[in-house]
Amino acid sequence: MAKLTMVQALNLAMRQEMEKDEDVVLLGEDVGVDGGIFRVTDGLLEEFGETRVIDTPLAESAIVGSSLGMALGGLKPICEMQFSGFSYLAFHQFESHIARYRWRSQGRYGVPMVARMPYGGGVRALEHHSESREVYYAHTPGLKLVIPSGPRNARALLLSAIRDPDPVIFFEPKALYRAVREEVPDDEETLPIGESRVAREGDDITLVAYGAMLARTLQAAETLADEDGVEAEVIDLLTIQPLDDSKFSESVRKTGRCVTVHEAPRSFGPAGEIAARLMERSFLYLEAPVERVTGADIHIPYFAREQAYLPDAERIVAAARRTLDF
Amino acid sequence: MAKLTMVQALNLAMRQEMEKDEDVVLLGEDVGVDGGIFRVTDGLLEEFGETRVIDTPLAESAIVGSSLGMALGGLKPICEMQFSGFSYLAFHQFESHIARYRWRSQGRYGVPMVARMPYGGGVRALEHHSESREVYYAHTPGLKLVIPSGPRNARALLLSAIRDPDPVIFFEPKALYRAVREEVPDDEETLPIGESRVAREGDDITLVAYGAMLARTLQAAETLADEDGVEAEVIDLLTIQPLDDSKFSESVRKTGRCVTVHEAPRSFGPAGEIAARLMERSFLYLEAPVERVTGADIHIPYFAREQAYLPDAERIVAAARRTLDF
Amino acid sequence: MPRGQINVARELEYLSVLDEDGKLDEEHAPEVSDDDLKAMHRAMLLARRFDERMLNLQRQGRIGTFGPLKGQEAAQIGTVAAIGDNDWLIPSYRETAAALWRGTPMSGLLVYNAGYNEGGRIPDEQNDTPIAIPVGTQMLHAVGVAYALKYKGEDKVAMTYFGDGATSQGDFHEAMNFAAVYETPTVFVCQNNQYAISLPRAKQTQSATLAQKAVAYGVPGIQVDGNDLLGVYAAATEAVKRARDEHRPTLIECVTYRMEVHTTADDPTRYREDEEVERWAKRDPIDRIQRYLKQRDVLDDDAIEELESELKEEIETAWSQAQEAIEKYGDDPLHMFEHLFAETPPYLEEQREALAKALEAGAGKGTGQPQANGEEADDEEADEETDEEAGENGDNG
Amino acid sequence: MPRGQINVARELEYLSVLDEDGKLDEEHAPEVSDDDLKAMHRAMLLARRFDERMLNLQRQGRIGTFGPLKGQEAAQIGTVAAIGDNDWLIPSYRETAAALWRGTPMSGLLVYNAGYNEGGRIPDEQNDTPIAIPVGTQMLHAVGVAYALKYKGEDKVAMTYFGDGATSQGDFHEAMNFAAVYETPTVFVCQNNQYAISLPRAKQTQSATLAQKAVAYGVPGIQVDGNDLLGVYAAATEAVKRARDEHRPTLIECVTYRMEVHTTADDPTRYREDEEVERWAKRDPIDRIQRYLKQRDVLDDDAIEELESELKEEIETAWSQAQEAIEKYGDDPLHMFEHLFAETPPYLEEQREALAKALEAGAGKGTGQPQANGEEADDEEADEETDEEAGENGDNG
Ligand SMILES: Cc1ncc(C[n+]2csc(CCOP(=O)(O)OP(=O)(O)O)c2C)c(N)n1
Ligand SMILES: Cc1ncc(C[n+]2csc(CCOP(=O)(O)OP(=O)(O)O)c2C)c(N)n1
Ligand SMILES: [Mg+2]
Ligand SMILES: [Mg+2]
Repeated sequence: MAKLTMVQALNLAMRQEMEKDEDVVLLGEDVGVDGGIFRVTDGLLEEFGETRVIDTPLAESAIVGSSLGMALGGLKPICEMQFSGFSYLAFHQFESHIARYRWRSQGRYGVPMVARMPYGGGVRALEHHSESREVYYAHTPGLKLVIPSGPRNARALLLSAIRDPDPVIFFEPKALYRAVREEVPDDEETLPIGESRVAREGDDITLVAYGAMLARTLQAAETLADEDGVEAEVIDLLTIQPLDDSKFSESVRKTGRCVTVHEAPRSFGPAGEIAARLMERSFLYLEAPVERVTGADIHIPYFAREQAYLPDAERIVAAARRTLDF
Repeated sequence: MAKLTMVQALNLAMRQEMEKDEDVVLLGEDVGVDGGIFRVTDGLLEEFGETRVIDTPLAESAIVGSSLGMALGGLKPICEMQFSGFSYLAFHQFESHIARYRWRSQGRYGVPMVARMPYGGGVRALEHHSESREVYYAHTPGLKLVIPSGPRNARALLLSAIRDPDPVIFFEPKALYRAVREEVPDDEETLPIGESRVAREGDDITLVAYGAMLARTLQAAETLADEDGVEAEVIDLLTIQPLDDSKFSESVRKTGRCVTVHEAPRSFGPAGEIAARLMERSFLYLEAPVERVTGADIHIPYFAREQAYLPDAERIVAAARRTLDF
Repeated sequence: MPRGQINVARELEYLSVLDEDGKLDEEHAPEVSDDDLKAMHRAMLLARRFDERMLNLQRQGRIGTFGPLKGQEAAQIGTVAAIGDNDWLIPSYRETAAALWRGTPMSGLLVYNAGYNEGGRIPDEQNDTPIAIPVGTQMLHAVGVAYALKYKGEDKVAMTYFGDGATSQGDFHEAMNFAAVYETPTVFVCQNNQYAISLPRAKQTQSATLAQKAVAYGVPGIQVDGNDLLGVYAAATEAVKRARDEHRPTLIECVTYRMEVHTTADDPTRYREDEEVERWAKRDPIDRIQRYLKQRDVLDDDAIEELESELKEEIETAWSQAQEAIEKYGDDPLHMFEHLFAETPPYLEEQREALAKALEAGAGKGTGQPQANGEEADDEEADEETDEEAGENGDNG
Repeated sequence: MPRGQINVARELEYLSVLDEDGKLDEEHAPEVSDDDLKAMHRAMLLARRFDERMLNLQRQGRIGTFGPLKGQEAAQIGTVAAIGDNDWLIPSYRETAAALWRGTPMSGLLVYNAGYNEGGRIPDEQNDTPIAIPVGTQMLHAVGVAYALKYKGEDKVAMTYFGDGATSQGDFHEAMNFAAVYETPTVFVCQNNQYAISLPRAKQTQSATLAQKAVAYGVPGIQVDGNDLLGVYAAATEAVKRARDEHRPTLIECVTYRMEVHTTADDPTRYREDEEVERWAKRDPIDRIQRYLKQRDVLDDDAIEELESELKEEIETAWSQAQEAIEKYGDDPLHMFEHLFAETPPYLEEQREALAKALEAGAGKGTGQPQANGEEADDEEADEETDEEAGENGDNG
């Protein structure tokens, strides 16, 4: 048991699984000698050598497309996109092949690969380094999409992703890479993909969040408790696709009110799906419209203004109050 | 005034605008000598020559990326993706450049280009030739996304798209390319991008559809009228982004009930956004949950089974009845 | 020397062994037994006849759009015959001859082309990947496969096919580069059949040959007469050996010709002259190898006749099997939910059940869809109709 | 000849004019006046000093991550000086020297690097495109621009910059091919600075030179000593002339070296030896041209000293202007809604208003975000900290 940052926790998940399973290989830009630009793969080249930790040429489509090939050939590749904003160069490989290979081959070939990529704002980075476009992947049949919210669940989910027989897109909230430390057990630990969790219990309103927005949402819940005497239940999605709608639907059956939070642009964003599911599952319990606290339908501004763009506890609290007052 | 198919109507829009505006050029695979694989650009090479109607090498990213460059250089390119299913090879050009160029250059450069692409099922085609992935574009800030539903509005919307100072993604429902003929005025006609229309009036339930699903939805409305004495109001979105939520919200304020229809996969699909908007705009009027009649969260099967996958009038009627009975 | 030429041609060659006049270049002829030659000839002829039969079934509306291979039999068989049963094949969508050589049953291909996903399954014992339609994107998979083979110390190579048009795609470039950098046992086979749908080779790229694109990656490139089975086989054998022994990739350009339509939705009269097609007909790869085998008394007219009827029977048997399968699969629309994931998750089970109910209640027939060329569109000019048919579902493939 | 070499080297060359020992190759020296050389030298020095100042501002936390250009001044100025004011420049993200040469104000670059979008606006009279960060994707824009220039009969060319890493991207391949096929007036300038972040040139591709990648497209390629201003200028002048007169693209590989960090978030000690950096320091492009100009009495130490203080003042003035601008822009977070479309649509006005209200009420400060290196993460090892800082926002750029 050690107190680890998310970077260290992710590193641990890969290291332990690589020690156990020779078929696990890593590839991506600067993942080897440099240890990854966020140092998530630090030390793995030294431990596993350059046939297992592969510094690739600068070509995202090749990284993703050759990962698929490696999976066909019996390996379990973990590829890294340096930022999710550069994964679009490989988008056709995801949509047209990775998401389809088991289906196209009618079960002959699975694609047990993981594509890791940092996403989201909050680290004062340049253009393309701060986006949240989880919908592109979540809307693509055949892909799973996981977004952890802390070191411990990051490690456990990454381990599950590596072992999953199907392709998993693994979005890492880069704002959380080093923001907190958490006790992470030395022994391996997994979490099921496709299960959300109740991050805070409460009876008055349901707040749904994930990734870097979870901490802000939890903070909002504390404020609501302190200032309004309102107990919010906070759902941490953890997996976006398949979306576990059981916990938030149940919660809303109890609270009757819901606010959803994401950094991604509002229109056609994840909150829309949550609203639709709540309609389908908990319509008669809804006492107020589901409010969305999201990024606007614009590109996240350059870093000087990014905090003004990102949802924060203030905005979540305000939305919760509106919902409660409805 | 002539009775035209959608293919002919689209051709007319381009021909007339090319006659008027020398800056309009076409490019894509097989758009010239072959007249486009669906013949949408038939005869344009002969009329305008090969500097204006450009048969490109086989490279989607290059088609889209060089179109952007042409726009910077003062042209108004209309590029064709042979099928929307191949546009993902250019997805980074759309997301990372086309959607951002005006913003990145802070107004210095606009990108007056149109990317035309056939989408959707129903023509017994091969894999990748029948998908509906409008969300990828609709969720991307900086892009407009238009989907016509008939020859006349296709012509009018394409003309508006060509003249739009910003990039427009133009999804053509290939199932409708030759399915119907409609009177199309000889003189130019435009329709505003961003406005939906009431395709059928009714007071009992609202049905929202677009593209190739519109006809099926209208058929469902007829069945409901004939068999149930229910008058459905049908909204034809025409533009997906920016989504005109005024007409369907108003309609629901009248009817209290709504069914949305699309071919795209269900989860994180357009219907989710419509549900969220209805929550926000017409919550107190909703007498039943908004039902979604959509493609399943799978890839559209090969053509022998595609009609079983696609929403049709039967499924829309059934959903409407459930909603009415709620 | 402050200015001078950079020499890069060392590993860039052209090759032809049995020319169109039947002249054999002994020096460069590959070592290959008569039996093997007979087997290759048979495979070429089977592919040709199967292709013809598919075209005919498509014209009758029994199967859907597909891309015929006529003219490319030597390019395919000459290359695929150079790899072993355990090696990997990563094709695009026109490699019917190669697929049959590898063991893919004709009935499976027919089922696939009749629009049933089940037909896409590759037999378990074959290291082949399914048809890949997005042009130029599958070569990367071959590089990854080859990486895995080398990683696992398996003595196998990966051969991948693509067209002249595919060489313009970015993924081609990335695949060649990765293969060279990783030193993977990959053989890149470009079937330059002179067209990418309507675009002639000359407009696809300004390079004099496609083979020379290998120079960009520091790997060997060879341009071979793709209608010359012996030449193709020689080039492929060398490349496979280089892959196996040295873990070095090779780019082979087979110069050939698509003698048929691009796909059954295509109308080639829009973009090429009959005269050109006739010119290439004289270079027919089957004629060429047949003449040679007859000359060498490996084959005679009787043997060929016998072979023809044998192949015909095989093909008809396959079609019968396919029809049976199609009938069976036709009853199972819900099969569409299979195989997306190793385990079908609960939300998909739910969606399957919902659809099952809807289908039972009469959905799934496209009710409400205006019919193509239906009432409203039937006032078409007669001569337009042909075009429209050609364009009906696009030149997909 | 049934087998032989394909010769492709005709248009593939290398070039060096003023070598690192100061030896001039008269025969290949470009025609360039002393005044022009002085201007180029000045531009190189300005870029160097500005770069140093930016690095220093970044270390003080006054601006954000950026990619220094130190070492690449000759590669940039030698090429950009070969195009005219009306020609187009399509850069990537490291072309500060070229941008300054073109007229981009330093203050704008500082504002951009301080995280304000406003800094990205190119002055109206400059045909330059903004910084493009997705590696290898902007060359396609240059091809399109060049197509438009030719289409409109304008006598202009488009020059585009990219790195050694960028040559591995599919878009590089597609851009080169399109430029060749359309015969556009495009000049492709590859600054091979030996690294793509941590990946050395030798692992980027197996081709002996990057210039030879031109062979794949049938266009001329030239590898030039990128720290030799005269050589670069000669190669660029030829290429620009070829583009202007013949509408033919050229690939220029400038062999140079990134003497600084990849970006300010990078720690090069992880992947390269000091000794290598020192070796390249001896080939410093500014030293080389300065020595030459002194030798020819175009410059002397006094002139250089005067120049240095002039540049320093320019830079400080720019920083003052930038600070004023930053202060102004800092008050206007809602500016983020500007310029997405020609006209801001109603739904965005609505979103802007909603955000305005929220900000007024106190939102927009990241409340609830755990702080990086904050309380919970501060029990870090000291030596880890450095690394973590390096990795803090990634080596973006
Ligand atoms: C990425 C992509 N773009 C477009 C298409 C449509 N298309 C199918 S085949 C083809 C031409 C391919 O030409 P080539 O690579 O020479 O192969 P050939 O068909 O001649 O065998 C095109 C454009 C496609 N399948 N994939
Ligand atoms: C598509 C894409 N992938 C990854 C990155 C992250 N990244 C920024 S610069 C860089 C290396 C670029 O190397 P090179 O092309 O040689 O240019 P240099 O930075 O050396 O000037 C990488 C990987 C990016 N910006 N874009
Ligand atoms: Mg071809
Ligand atoms: Mg570099």
